[in-house]
Amino acid sequence: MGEIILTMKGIDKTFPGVHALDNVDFELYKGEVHALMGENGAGKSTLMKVLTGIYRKDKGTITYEGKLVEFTNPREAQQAGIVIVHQELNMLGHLTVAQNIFIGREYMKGVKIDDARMNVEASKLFKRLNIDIDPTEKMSNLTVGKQQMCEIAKAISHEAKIIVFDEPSAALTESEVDELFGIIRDLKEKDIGIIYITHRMDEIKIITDRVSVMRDGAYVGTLISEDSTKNDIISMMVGRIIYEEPKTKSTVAKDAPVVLKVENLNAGRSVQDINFELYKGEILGFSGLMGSGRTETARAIFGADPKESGNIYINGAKVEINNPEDAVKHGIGYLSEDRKRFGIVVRRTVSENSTMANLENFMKGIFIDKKKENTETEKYVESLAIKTPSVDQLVVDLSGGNQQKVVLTKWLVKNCDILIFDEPTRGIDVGAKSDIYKLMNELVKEGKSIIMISSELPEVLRMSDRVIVMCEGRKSGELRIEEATQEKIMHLATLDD
Amino acid sequence: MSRRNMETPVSLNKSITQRLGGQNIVVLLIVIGLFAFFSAVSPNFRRYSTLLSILDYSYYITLIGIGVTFPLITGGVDLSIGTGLICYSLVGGYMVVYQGWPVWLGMIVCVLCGAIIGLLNGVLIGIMDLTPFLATLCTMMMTRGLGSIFSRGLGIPWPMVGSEGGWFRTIFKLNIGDVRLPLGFLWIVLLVILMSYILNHTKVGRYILAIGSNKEATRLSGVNVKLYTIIAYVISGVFAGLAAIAYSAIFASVYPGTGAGFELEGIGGAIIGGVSMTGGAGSIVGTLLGVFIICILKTGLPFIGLQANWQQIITGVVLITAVIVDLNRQNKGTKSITTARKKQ
Amino acid sequence: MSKKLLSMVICIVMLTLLLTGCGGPVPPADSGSSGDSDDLNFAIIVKSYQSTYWLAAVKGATEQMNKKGVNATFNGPNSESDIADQVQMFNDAINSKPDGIGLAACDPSAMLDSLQAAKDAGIPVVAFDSGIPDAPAGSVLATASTDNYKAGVTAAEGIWTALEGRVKGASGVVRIGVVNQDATSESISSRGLGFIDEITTLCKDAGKSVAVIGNDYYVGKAKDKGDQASANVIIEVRVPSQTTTELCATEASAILNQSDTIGVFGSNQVSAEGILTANQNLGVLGSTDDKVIAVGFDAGSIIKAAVKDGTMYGAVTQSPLKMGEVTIDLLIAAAKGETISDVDTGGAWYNKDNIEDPSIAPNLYD
Amino acid sequence: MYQIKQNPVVKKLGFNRIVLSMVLIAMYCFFAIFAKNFVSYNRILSALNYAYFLGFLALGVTFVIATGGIDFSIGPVMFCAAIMSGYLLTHYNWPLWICLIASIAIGALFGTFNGYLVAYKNVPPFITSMAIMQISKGVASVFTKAQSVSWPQLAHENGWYRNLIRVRVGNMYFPVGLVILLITAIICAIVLNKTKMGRYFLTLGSNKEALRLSGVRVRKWQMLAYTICGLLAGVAAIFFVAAYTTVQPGYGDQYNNEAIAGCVMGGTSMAGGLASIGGTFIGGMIISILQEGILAIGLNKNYQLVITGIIVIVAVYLDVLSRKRRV
Repeated sequence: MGEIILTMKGIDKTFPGVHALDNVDFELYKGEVHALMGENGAGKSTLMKVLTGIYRKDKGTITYEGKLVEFTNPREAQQAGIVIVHQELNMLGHLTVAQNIFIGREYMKGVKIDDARMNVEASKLFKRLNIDIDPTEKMSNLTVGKQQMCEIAKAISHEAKIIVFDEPSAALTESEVDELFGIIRDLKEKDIGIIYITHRMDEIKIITDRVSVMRDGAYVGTLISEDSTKNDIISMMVGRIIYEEPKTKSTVAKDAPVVLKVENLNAGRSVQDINFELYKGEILGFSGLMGSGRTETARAIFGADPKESGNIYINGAKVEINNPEDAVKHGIGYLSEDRKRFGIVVRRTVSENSTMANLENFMKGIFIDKKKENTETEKYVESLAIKTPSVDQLVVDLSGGNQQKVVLTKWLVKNCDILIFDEPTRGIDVGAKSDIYKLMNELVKEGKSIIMISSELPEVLRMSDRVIVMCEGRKSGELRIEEATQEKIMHLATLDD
Repeated sequence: MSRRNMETPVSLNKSITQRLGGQNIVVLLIVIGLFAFFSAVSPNFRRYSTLLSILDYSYYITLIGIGVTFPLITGGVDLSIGTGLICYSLVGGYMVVYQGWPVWLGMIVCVLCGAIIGLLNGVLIGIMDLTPFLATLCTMMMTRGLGSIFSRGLGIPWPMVGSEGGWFRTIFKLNIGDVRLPLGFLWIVLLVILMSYILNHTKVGRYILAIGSNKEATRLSGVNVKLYTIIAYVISGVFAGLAAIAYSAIFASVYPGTGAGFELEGIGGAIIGGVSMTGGAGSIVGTLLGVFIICILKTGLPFIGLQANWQQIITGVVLITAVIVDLNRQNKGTKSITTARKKQ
Repeated sequence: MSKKLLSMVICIVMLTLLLTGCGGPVPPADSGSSGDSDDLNFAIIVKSYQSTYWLAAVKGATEQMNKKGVNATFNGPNSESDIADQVQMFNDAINSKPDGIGLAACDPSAMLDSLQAAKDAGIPVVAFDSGIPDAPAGSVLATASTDNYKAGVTAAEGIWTALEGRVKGASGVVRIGVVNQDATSESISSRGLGFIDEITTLCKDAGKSVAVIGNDYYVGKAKDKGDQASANVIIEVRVPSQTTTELCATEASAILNQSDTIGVFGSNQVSAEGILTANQNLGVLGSTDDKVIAVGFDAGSIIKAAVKDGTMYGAVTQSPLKMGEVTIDLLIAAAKGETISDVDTGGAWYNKDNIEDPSIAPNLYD
Repeated sequence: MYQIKQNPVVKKLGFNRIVLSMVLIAMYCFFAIFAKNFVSYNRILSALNYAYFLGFLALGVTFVIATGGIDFSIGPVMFCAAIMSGYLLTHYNWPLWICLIASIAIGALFGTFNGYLVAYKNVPPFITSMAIMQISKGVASVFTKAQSVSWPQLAHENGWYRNLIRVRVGNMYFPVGLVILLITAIICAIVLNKTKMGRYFLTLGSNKEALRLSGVRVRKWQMLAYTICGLLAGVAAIFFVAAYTTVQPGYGDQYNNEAIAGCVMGGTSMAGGLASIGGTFIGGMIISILQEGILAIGLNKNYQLVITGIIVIVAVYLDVLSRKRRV
């Protein structure tokens, strides 16, 4: 291990009402990949934002290359060689790849921006990283994975000494993740210090040297990746041990009727000729890589996007679903992968969000029966353990996990028989995750049926009764839970690779 | 040297169509089509003098159109340009006509006033985080009031050609003997070239495009977003000031209480010309062409005998149609991208 | 909290800038006189200050006011189209309880209720510039105005001196244009109609047939709208959709651009200026037989200059100065309880020959 | 400060609305002190004349802004409704009550057209308003041949509609219009806060896609908001002519600005999802009192425009600050 390049000591940061960072220590060697883990809201991102000058710290010291530093904006940090690859892609869709990479530090020829030179430099950079992207291409024309690569190239082009990756693999396909790891190893060789924020436990062993864990804005401890087990890390993160054991046997009754049947469903390139059946009381896992068409299939079934052809049968009867309204009428609920955009209405209250899909049942004449609305919502707040001061709280003030539970409440209030959960546990902490798992199991016991789309294989294996795997817009396989393994699923998901 | 030539400008090889952009070609065709239509219907329209009139009456709209393109590209809007134009012209003209200031000073006052209101807009939006629509709605009301207050409610007759200070009118139209030269068009072309250059090849333009594309990402790239937002509105204000000069130079007098509605022509022109309503994309040439469509309609419709009230209806319908056509085109072109974006 | 403070500071700074930097209250002769006599207070409301015409009226009134030693406040909306604003101003004037109100109504019928209120409050009202035909009995005591229809006729007679020969001698169709700033204001539309009717009569006397085309209102109101297909003389009326200079200019361009146009009339200051703007490109206006004869209305530096150099053949002026004087006189008389009656302040034709005449020049404001 | 805000009474009434009411009272006191003869019943009546139509416009636009849209064609649409129905009354001798309904219907029609373009054609509301503004002006102008229209006077036949703003009771006028405006505001508040429609409007403004995926037919509701806005512009038209009788084609732009200003001043957020009818009502009153007071201290309308602009900027900025602190 090289010498220490960065030490953060006693970092403290308070936002109005929140003690976001409480006396946090962190240290990084040259040529080290240092994982930073913790539940959502544990303060990882805040810590990194303090490091890169997006936030100012209240207390504490940052020592970088032996000198005390204090960055007041991202630019200063960049110039000093500390860059961050953000979780949300920071692309400027209307500009070209090269223009994106050099934004904020363009090559100039007098007052003119030297686009030609920027293209050349970008090409060189891509060649060095062994990425095949045309620098004059418009950013918005690239796939998400390529965009991510551009982000990384941009970070590297800063001649960085420290690169912070904030959940870089979340949006990548498996092969792209491999590419990414290749690049990271390269960077390691060049003695660059890497801070790697992730939620994926498996990546810890593959790529990182050490792992530091944060909890509730405080530093918990650091482990050597090789010597630590998953459970060690989890228990540090949540303060308790949670086991994730695969389901070994389907819990669906043998004679369970088919509640939903999808026949020859087509909707664009991402949804080609999909056929499947969903049984009463079943959790049907949908697995596959990012962009394999799982979400698109779900949206097409739900009527959120137009479909080209295909039949849908509910309880044996053929139904027309052309928009979400039809779907909801037929008792289908859809929990979107993108909670903020498609799920919650942040500026309205918990109870208003909960009754959104089923307002008809809360009417007294032409008026909304506020009392009934609140009583009903309170019931679910209690049973789902939603952490909120009251049902009149604005949803924006809740944490991610609790927001997700509010979206769930919406469909529970509607009493849907078929629920489509698209990445139900993405970006929420371990505690809330297990609450949601528990709930799903209870729902199927009550006779509901669930389609669960998930990118996390352990989650798929733990929850599903049956697994459908998709690849490039097609159904590439179907596995009973008894036969499903991570390897088999991965194999089906990457058929053509 | 040779190596560099090999690797560099891919853009040079792009065809003219690509460089001009598809939308510009379409708009250009519409401009030509309109011109042909009016010429065919009305013989009077075919005259050189009509062309001159169209140009004359287009300068001020073109100028505010060019200016407002910048706030539009940042994803904002500037409603204060129309009433602002009149306000600046009233202030400058008051100084010239009633205070005896030389005309050149009055012109500088126009531009300066524009810059000040632009700066105010920029500060309200860039630093104080007000919605662009609201902030400029307020400055729209304020400039409407301020112009009248300043001129004591008087109409201002800027000096005519022949009288002292009347030379400033020749900036836009030079008469050499019997030949009338639309000099203003030359300035417009130069300004279009200059602003296109600024938009596409300088930091100011690049960052304004970037802000419109993704403000937060631009900020995180270390760009001073506040500063460049302010610059966008100052540009808009300065151009409203230039438009004030053009307006004063072309029309006999400037009257308070007018000017509301100009901003719609400028913004409408820019949008027909392909500036995205959500920001991030747009071109100055497109704006120029878009504004021309509006100006030709405005000047051309009276020529085919339509009364003024029909012009308003037709302009409204054209605007909606243009936007709907554009939306449909975009939907077709970018469907794959939107689905790609959903995955983020 | 500091940001809150900052916003307050910005607010105060803006307010002070506004109140100091941008000058005091509106009109030049805002507050009363140095006179000391009866202490009579009048409120005078003009249509707007847009054209200098109103300034001349205010000037006339102010001089008379100083002479007689009374006080008056002047106010007026932003433009002659802000009817609701003017009603508010008139109501405000009533509520300030002056000894009399002078009113140039933008729209006569919008004022009727308020006139009733003025009558109930016992405040005498004198109308000037425009009469108020349907005013409640006893509210408007007198009117000082130009007979606008007659003024239109005067303009027609004026233009006829230059056009007579050409109309008579024309082999094909000739066209006379009318640019009316506004089809809604009583005074301006009367002028237009006066002009149209008189030209029609004159042409007919000369043995020609006439057709009125263009804006439906004028076509409908004209005494004889004729038939376009068979007419030798076409009178084309154009009205811009809003009262702005650039729209007037656009309409004027459309008229001047037609090759058979021989004359054009702009029925107020803004429209006349619009005609002059349109001419900048065309250069068709002049006083000779090969040019288009333009006749304007009112004055202002631009029209005056154009009349002097012959670009504009002539114009009709009203007597705003006199109108102002008379209004004050009528108000004083009314306030003292005397009986008063209407005064026609008259309109006069002027061209480059008589523009300096002592009877004309004082009414030609800049 | 915080304690005051948490006081249950204050919370119930809304802190912003209380501040706004205090501004209104302070403004009245200011003019009472500095303007001659300001304190009189007639002054209030006169200010109310302006407040009526402005109030209806502002109430209408509150719905649209609540859905995250904007409609600044309301002024010209109001004029168009007043002109066309007035023309039907005076030139075609339609019965008055039909004309009043026609006025409302014309407003609603424009609103619906606007809403259709926004909801079903995805045209940005800003652009549709721009176009509708032009179209409504043109339509009114074509319909009446560019003539202004004067509605009948109270004493004349068909003049009773003017009693909608005030009725003479003995020697006094009773402001009927205020009662109607208040009732309308209360209905609007109930609609916005207590009914399904209002709930959908607010939700739509906050997150349209989430509402759609909850199985709600969002386009319909979105269009409806514009229809209501247009409908209230039609009502405003009646109150405009009841106060001022005459309307001209080609005008009305400035009333958009004042209506939106009143609405935003009252705490309705331009970003959608947050709206306060009570605030809008007080905002409209503030502008009207300002208008009256400015005239009374011998200044003209222009000062009102400038001061309104400044008030809105300050009000919105304070809102921006308070939101920043929360997040």
